Amino acid sequence: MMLLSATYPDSITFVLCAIVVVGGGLGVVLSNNPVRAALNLVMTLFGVAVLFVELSADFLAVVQVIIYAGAIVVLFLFVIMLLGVDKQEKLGSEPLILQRVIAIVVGLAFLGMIIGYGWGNFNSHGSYSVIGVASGGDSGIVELAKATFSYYLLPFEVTSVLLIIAIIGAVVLIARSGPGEDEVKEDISAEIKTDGPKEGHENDVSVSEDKVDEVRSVDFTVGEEQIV
Amino acid sequence: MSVDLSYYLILAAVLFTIGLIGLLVRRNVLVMLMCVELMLNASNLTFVAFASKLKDVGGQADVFFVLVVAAAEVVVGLAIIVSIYRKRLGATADDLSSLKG
Amino acid sequence: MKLVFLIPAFPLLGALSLIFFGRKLKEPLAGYIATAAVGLSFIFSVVVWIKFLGFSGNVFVDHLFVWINTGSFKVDAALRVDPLSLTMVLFVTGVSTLIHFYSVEYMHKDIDFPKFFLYLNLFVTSMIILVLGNNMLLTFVGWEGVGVCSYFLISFWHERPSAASAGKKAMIVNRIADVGFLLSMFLVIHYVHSLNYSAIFAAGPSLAKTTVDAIVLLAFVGAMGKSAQVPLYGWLADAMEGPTPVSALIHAATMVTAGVYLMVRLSPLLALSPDVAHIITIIGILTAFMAAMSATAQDDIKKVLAYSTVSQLGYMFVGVGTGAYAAAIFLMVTHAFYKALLFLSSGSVIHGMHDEQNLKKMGALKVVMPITAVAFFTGWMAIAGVPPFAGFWSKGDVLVGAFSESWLVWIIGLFTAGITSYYMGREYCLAFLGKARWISESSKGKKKSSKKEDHGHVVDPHEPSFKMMIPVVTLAILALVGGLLNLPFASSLKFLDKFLTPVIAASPSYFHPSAVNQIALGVLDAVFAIGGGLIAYFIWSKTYEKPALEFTLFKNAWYIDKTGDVAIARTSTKLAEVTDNVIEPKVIDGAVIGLSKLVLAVGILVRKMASGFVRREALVIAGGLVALIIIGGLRGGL
Amino acid sequence: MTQSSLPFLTVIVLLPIIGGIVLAFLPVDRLAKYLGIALSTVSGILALIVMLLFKTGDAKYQFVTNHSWVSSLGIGWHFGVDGISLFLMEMVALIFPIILIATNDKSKNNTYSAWLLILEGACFGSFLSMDLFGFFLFFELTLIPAYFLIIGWGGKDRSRAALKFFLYTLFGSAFLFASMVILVVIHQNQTGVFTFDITKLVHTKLSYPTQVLLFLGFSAAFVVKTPIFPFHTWSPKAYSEAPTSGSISLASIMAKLGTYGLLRFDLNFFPQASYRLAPLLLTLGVIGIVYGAIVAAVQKDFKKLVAFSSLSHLGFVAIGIFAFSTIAMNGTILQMFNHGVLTAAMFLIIGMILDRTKTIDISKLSGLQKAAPVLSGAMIVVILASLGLPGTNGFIGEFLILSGAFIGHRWWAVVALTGVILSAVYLLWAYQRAFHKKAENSTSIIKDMTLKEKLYIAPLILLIFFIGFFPSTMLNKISPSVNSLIHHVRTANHLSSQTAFSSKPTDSTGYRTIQAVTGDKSGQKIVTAQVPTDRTNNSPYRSAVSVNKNTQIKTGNAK
Repeated sequence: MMLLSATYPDSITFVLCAIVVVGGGLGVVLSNNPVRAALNLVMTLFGVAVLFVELSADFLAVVQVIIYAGAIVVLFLFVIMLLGVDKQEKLGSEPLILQRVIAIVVGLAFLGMIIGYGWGNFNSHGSYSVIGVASGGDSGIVELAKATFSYYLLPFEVTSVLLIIAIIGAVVLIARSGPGEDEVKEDISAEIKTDGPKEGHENDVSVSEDKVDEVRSVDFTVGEEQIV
Repeated sequence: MSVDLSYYLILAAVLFTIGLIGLLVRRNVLVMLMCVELMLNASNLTFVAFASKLKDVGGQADVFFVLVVAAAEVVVGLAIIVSIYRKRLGATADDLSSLKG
Repeated sequence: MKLVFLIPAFPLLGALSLIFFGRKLKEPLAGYIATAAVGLSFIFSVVVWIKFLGFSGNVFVDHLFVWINTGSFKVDAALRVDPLSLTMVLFVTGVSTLIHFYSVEYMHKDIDFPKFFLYLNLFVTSMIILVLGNNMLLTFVGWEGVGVCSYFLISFWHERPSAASAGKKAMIVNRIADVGFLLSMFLVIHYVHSLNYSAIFAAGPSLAKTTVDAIVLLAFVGAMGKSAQVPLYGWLADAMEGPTPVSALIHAATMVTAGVYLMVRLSPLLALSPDVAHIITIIGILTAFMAAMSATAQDDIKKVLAYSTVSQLGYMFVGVGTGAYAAAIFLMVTHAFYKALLFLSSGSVIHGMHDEQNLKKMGALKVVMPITAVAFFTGWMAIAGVPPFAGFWSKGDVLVGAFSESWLVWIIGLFTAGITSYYMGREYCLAFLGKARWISESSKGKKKSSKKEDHGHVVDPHEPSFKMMIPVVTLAILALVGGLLNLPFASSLKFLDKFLTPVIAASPSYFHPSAVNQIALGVLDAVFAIGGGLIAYFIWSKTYEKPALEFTLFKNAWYIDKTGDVAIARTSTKLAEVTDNVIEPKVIDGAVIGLSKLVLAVGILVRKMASGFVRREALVIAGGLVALIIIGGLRGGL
Repeated sequence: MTQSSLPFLTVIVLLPIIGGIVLAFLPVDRLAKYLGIALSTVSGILALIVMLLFKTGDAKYQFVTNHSWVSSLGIGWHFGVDGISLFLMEMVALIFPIILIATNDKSKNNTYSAWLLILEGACFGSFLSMDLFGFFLFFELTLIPAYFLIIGWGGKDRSRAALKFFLYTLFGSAFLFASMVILVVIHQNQTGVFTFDITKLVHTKLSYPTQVLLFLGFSAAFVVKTPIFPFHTWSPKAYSEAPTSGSISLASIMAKLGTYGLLRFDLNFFPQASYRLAPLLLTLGVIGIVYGAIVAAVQKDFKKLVAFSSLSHLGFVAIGIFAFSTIAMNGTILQMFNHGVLTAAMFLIIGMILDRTKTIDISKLSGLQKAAPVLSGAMIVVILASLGLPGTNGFIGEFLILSGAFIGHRWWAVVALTGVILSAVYLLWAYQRAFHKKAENSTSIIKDMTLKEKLYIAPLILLIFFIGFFPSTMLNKISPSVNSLIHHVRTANHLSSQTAFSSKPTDSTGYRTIQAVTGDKSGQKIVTAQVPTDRTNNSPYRSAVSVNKNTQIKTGNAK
């Protein structure tokens, strides 16, 4: 089997990581509780990080873990918790007709195509220019740093600008409602803080129609402090 | 090089498809965002797989940038989600149809 | 010989002067100028005729200018002087001068007096161009010009709706016939590449038989329209709406003979196609018979004469069909004399009776209008073919030609001759003999006319003025002596035959009857003529109302015209209405508006696609992506 | 290509346009009218000078001015006039001053004259332009002023009519633009030169399918503009809603853009396609003739009647174009000029009736002849001319077209001939209904033509008779370039290029020239007749037909 011909431990780790990654992915998609989805995402990230190490991209693995798992997913969790939206999402119902069926068909078709087309040509070696020799250990990072700050300098600068814009965007988006509406409707927030998953579709739209207007006017507060 | 390149790519493809289907199927906006993260990871995996196969650090540098973009995207995504939720708790993707033609 | 262009020039000049100064020239002057113009052209025709007698050749062509020249196809305006056109021009201008002179008096105190003479002069110009034209196109110019002038003159009193629609009808029927003429010209252009008569006659024998047949037959269709043969003669009876001089000039003497002239002009081709000649004979004899029968039942004095003209034209076409071209021309000339005479005298009657044209309201005019009565009587005798008069000789020649062709045609011809003299006799008796069915102005107060006839309206018939009598008398004399042109006794006396032979194709089947036969035929003609006349005299001098002899079938001219009207006029207006109300807005416009609606519908459909749901949009994107990959794969020759 | 020193054509085209633009901003209404008349008369006179200086025997373009305009795209400011476009230019030069003079009511201010001048310049431009792009530019430019003329001074339902007219024509010219660009690109592939110049584009070699495609693309615009049968639904509304000047410019001038386009571009660029598709367009033309005549008979409104009658008359022109015979083509160019003159005269007279009786509904009019003899005299002359009375211009055009068409396409000509009868029916019926009956109600007291009206109708009436009697003055100038066009089309379809007479391919009918001499003393007259050899029965015909001094002896044998 092709797989086994490679060094034994590598294939084992690959298989494990593959299982972890795929499992996590499915977990994200299938779990009806967003928190559980987030945790599965973390699992996938760890799996991928290990694969990075496998592929001798150690720095990336570390970066992956710290930034991706550490920052982004935590941000997710933070928002989930903040908004208190950790309700069960009823997976059964699907308002858009045929959405699921077509989605699965399209997904599988996509997978089939990629693998089908790619199969023959994965190993083709066209002539290629190497920016820097990728090798494990310290030299890898040096090469990576050299590449980033020489060949990819422009993208590097652009990404910094991108980050600033993202931050400003986020602030602007959130602050739009502004301090104007500061009165707090105690009962609404009480009603929102549900302690466990409730069955039933109406649960999704937590507030019936007439209540909706009130909620819209309320400046959102969860617990005591107020999100500006 | 550990396992052959094609397996990595297959794995990445599978992961990408899972993310894609998740994006299309799930109605909770947060989970959709996570699925996008999955798809991004799949592409990172491909980058790194090729980087190691071709002994070219360029692949890894790209991952680096993908990460940045992912971060920015999540920030903005979550900001949008927060502003959505501010309007109505538990809104799902389908309620956001103001763009109706 | 070069003066030939003056013949059409004078009436044209007259017409132009009337156009520009018509308003200023008060009543009589405009008439005299017009008459002078036509008179001058008559004089010059005589001059050209005399010079032509001295001229050695048989054709003289005077080129005026190049008319149409498209490189490969050329038509030039040229006048052709040869025996046939000279005979025609002589009698056309002659009769026109007399009629112009007559109408100066007849149209007295008419508001559009100058306009009348403008149209008359224009008519004479186009008739001359028709006759003198050196190529078929110039003949066609004259042909249409004459048609238009007849349209103007028929609807001269356009206040009367019947006159206006009669004019329109005449024009349209002529146009229908002209299509035939045009088609034959196109055939000539296609096969002979030139419309000059000499080229046509030269190329004639070398053309395929079917082509020659087609050319002559189509030309005959044109002639049928213009000379009012069977299916297309309705317009001539309606044309009586026009003033009487018009009927005399156009619908008796000149225009209607244009068809006969055309067929005689094309006689070299006609000789090449015997079966078309047969058709012409059949239609000719049919027209003669049917028109004569219709004439027996008409009440209007001019309608009788109109149908008699149609009948005489039928005779002329019999002459043409049987190959007796000279006889046809001879009949045409004499017919012009006595038919004009009859029309003018009936004009005097109408003038006297204050525009009363119904024979049933006339009677015993002989007492009041003796000279007109005598003139009408001469006309009757001439048209009937009583021996000394012109009709006897000319119709005799035609009947001889018919006899040589087929005895059936001859018998019908003979019988119709009898009928002709019968209906003319009826008209004469109704108008001039019998009891006066009118109350004369003067005698109104004095004697109490009998109960039965006092319904006649008050009129004061009187002999027309001297000026109107001159043309009538001259025509009466011509009707008497017309026969001298072509006496059959000795070949030396056949002036017209000898004059025309070089130009007209010798008729192959022209039967030279032995002297004995000729005399026998002549006697038979005379017997039938006198017999018909006597019968009419006995019946109609006593009573004026005899429905037994006036069949409604004949009164409506065998209903041909009526069926034509109903069939064509109604259906085409119906078709037009349908096209206008249904096809135009619905079908064609509908298609265009339908197209714009289609675009709108597609727009709405597409709008539905943008559902607004985020996930549906994402799905569409993903679907697109996959499709792209598939296509990429396929094109990549996977 | 005679390169004349003075840029006549550029001035003729630009003067009205610039004048129009200047006039638009000149707030002076009184003066505007006279200024408009002055400008259009100047360009009219210039056009007249061009006609007089036009060398007759020469088939090529004359007075050519050629400067590169957008050199990168190969678009040139390239004008030239040849036999075909000469008299169309004259028509524009003649009719526009008359339109401007004829507008009398006060509502027509300076913008009115401005629009008319721009329209005049655009028409000049499209007839004279030898550059495909230039032609298209002016072809589209004519739309705008026409639209605003209808919108500004039209009848009640003018906006809908104007919109329909505008969109319909634009729809057509979209195809034209596409196929024009395709043609230029193909040319560029073949020769590497990117140019819109007509004389160069003619040499592009096109496979038959592309020819058919481009032919359809080009004629889409021209068929709508003419209009030809199925595409005419915009014209009755547009003509009846437009003011007199609008309907004249639409019917008599812009309609010719369509036929000119068919003639100049379709036949020149796509000879094989034109020959193969000729039966289609001939049938449309013939249907147009009969259909137009039938529908015109029942129209209630004079302007709509003229709209359908021009549909019928232009059916003749369509037949003439696709008959592929020199006679027919000469007739077509003449008929285009005549139709312009006749329609203009008809609309002017209708305008006069409208001014006097405030209605052109035929049923309401009656007895005009009694009240206005001169006006009805002019009307009857125009009616007889459009009827095709010999001696008037209508006849010459129709006769040539039909005789030419008869040679090649016999049965189409026969059916078209019925159009002659139908036109008599509907024109005379309308004349009788409106002019002949006893005058009732308002129409009995109208006054006759004023001197001014007589002045601007007179040239048209004179032209009717002048062309009727002396058409060869025009035909001499037209026939060289027409013959070369037909020669180009016929050789492309390997038809016998000898003359108009045998349009069938050479193999089937050969012609033998026979010398026929008619004998008479004073004048010898040889008439050469092309006698078809295969038809002559056995004995070849020899007879003496005298030679005539100035008969033009046709040389050469068709074989």
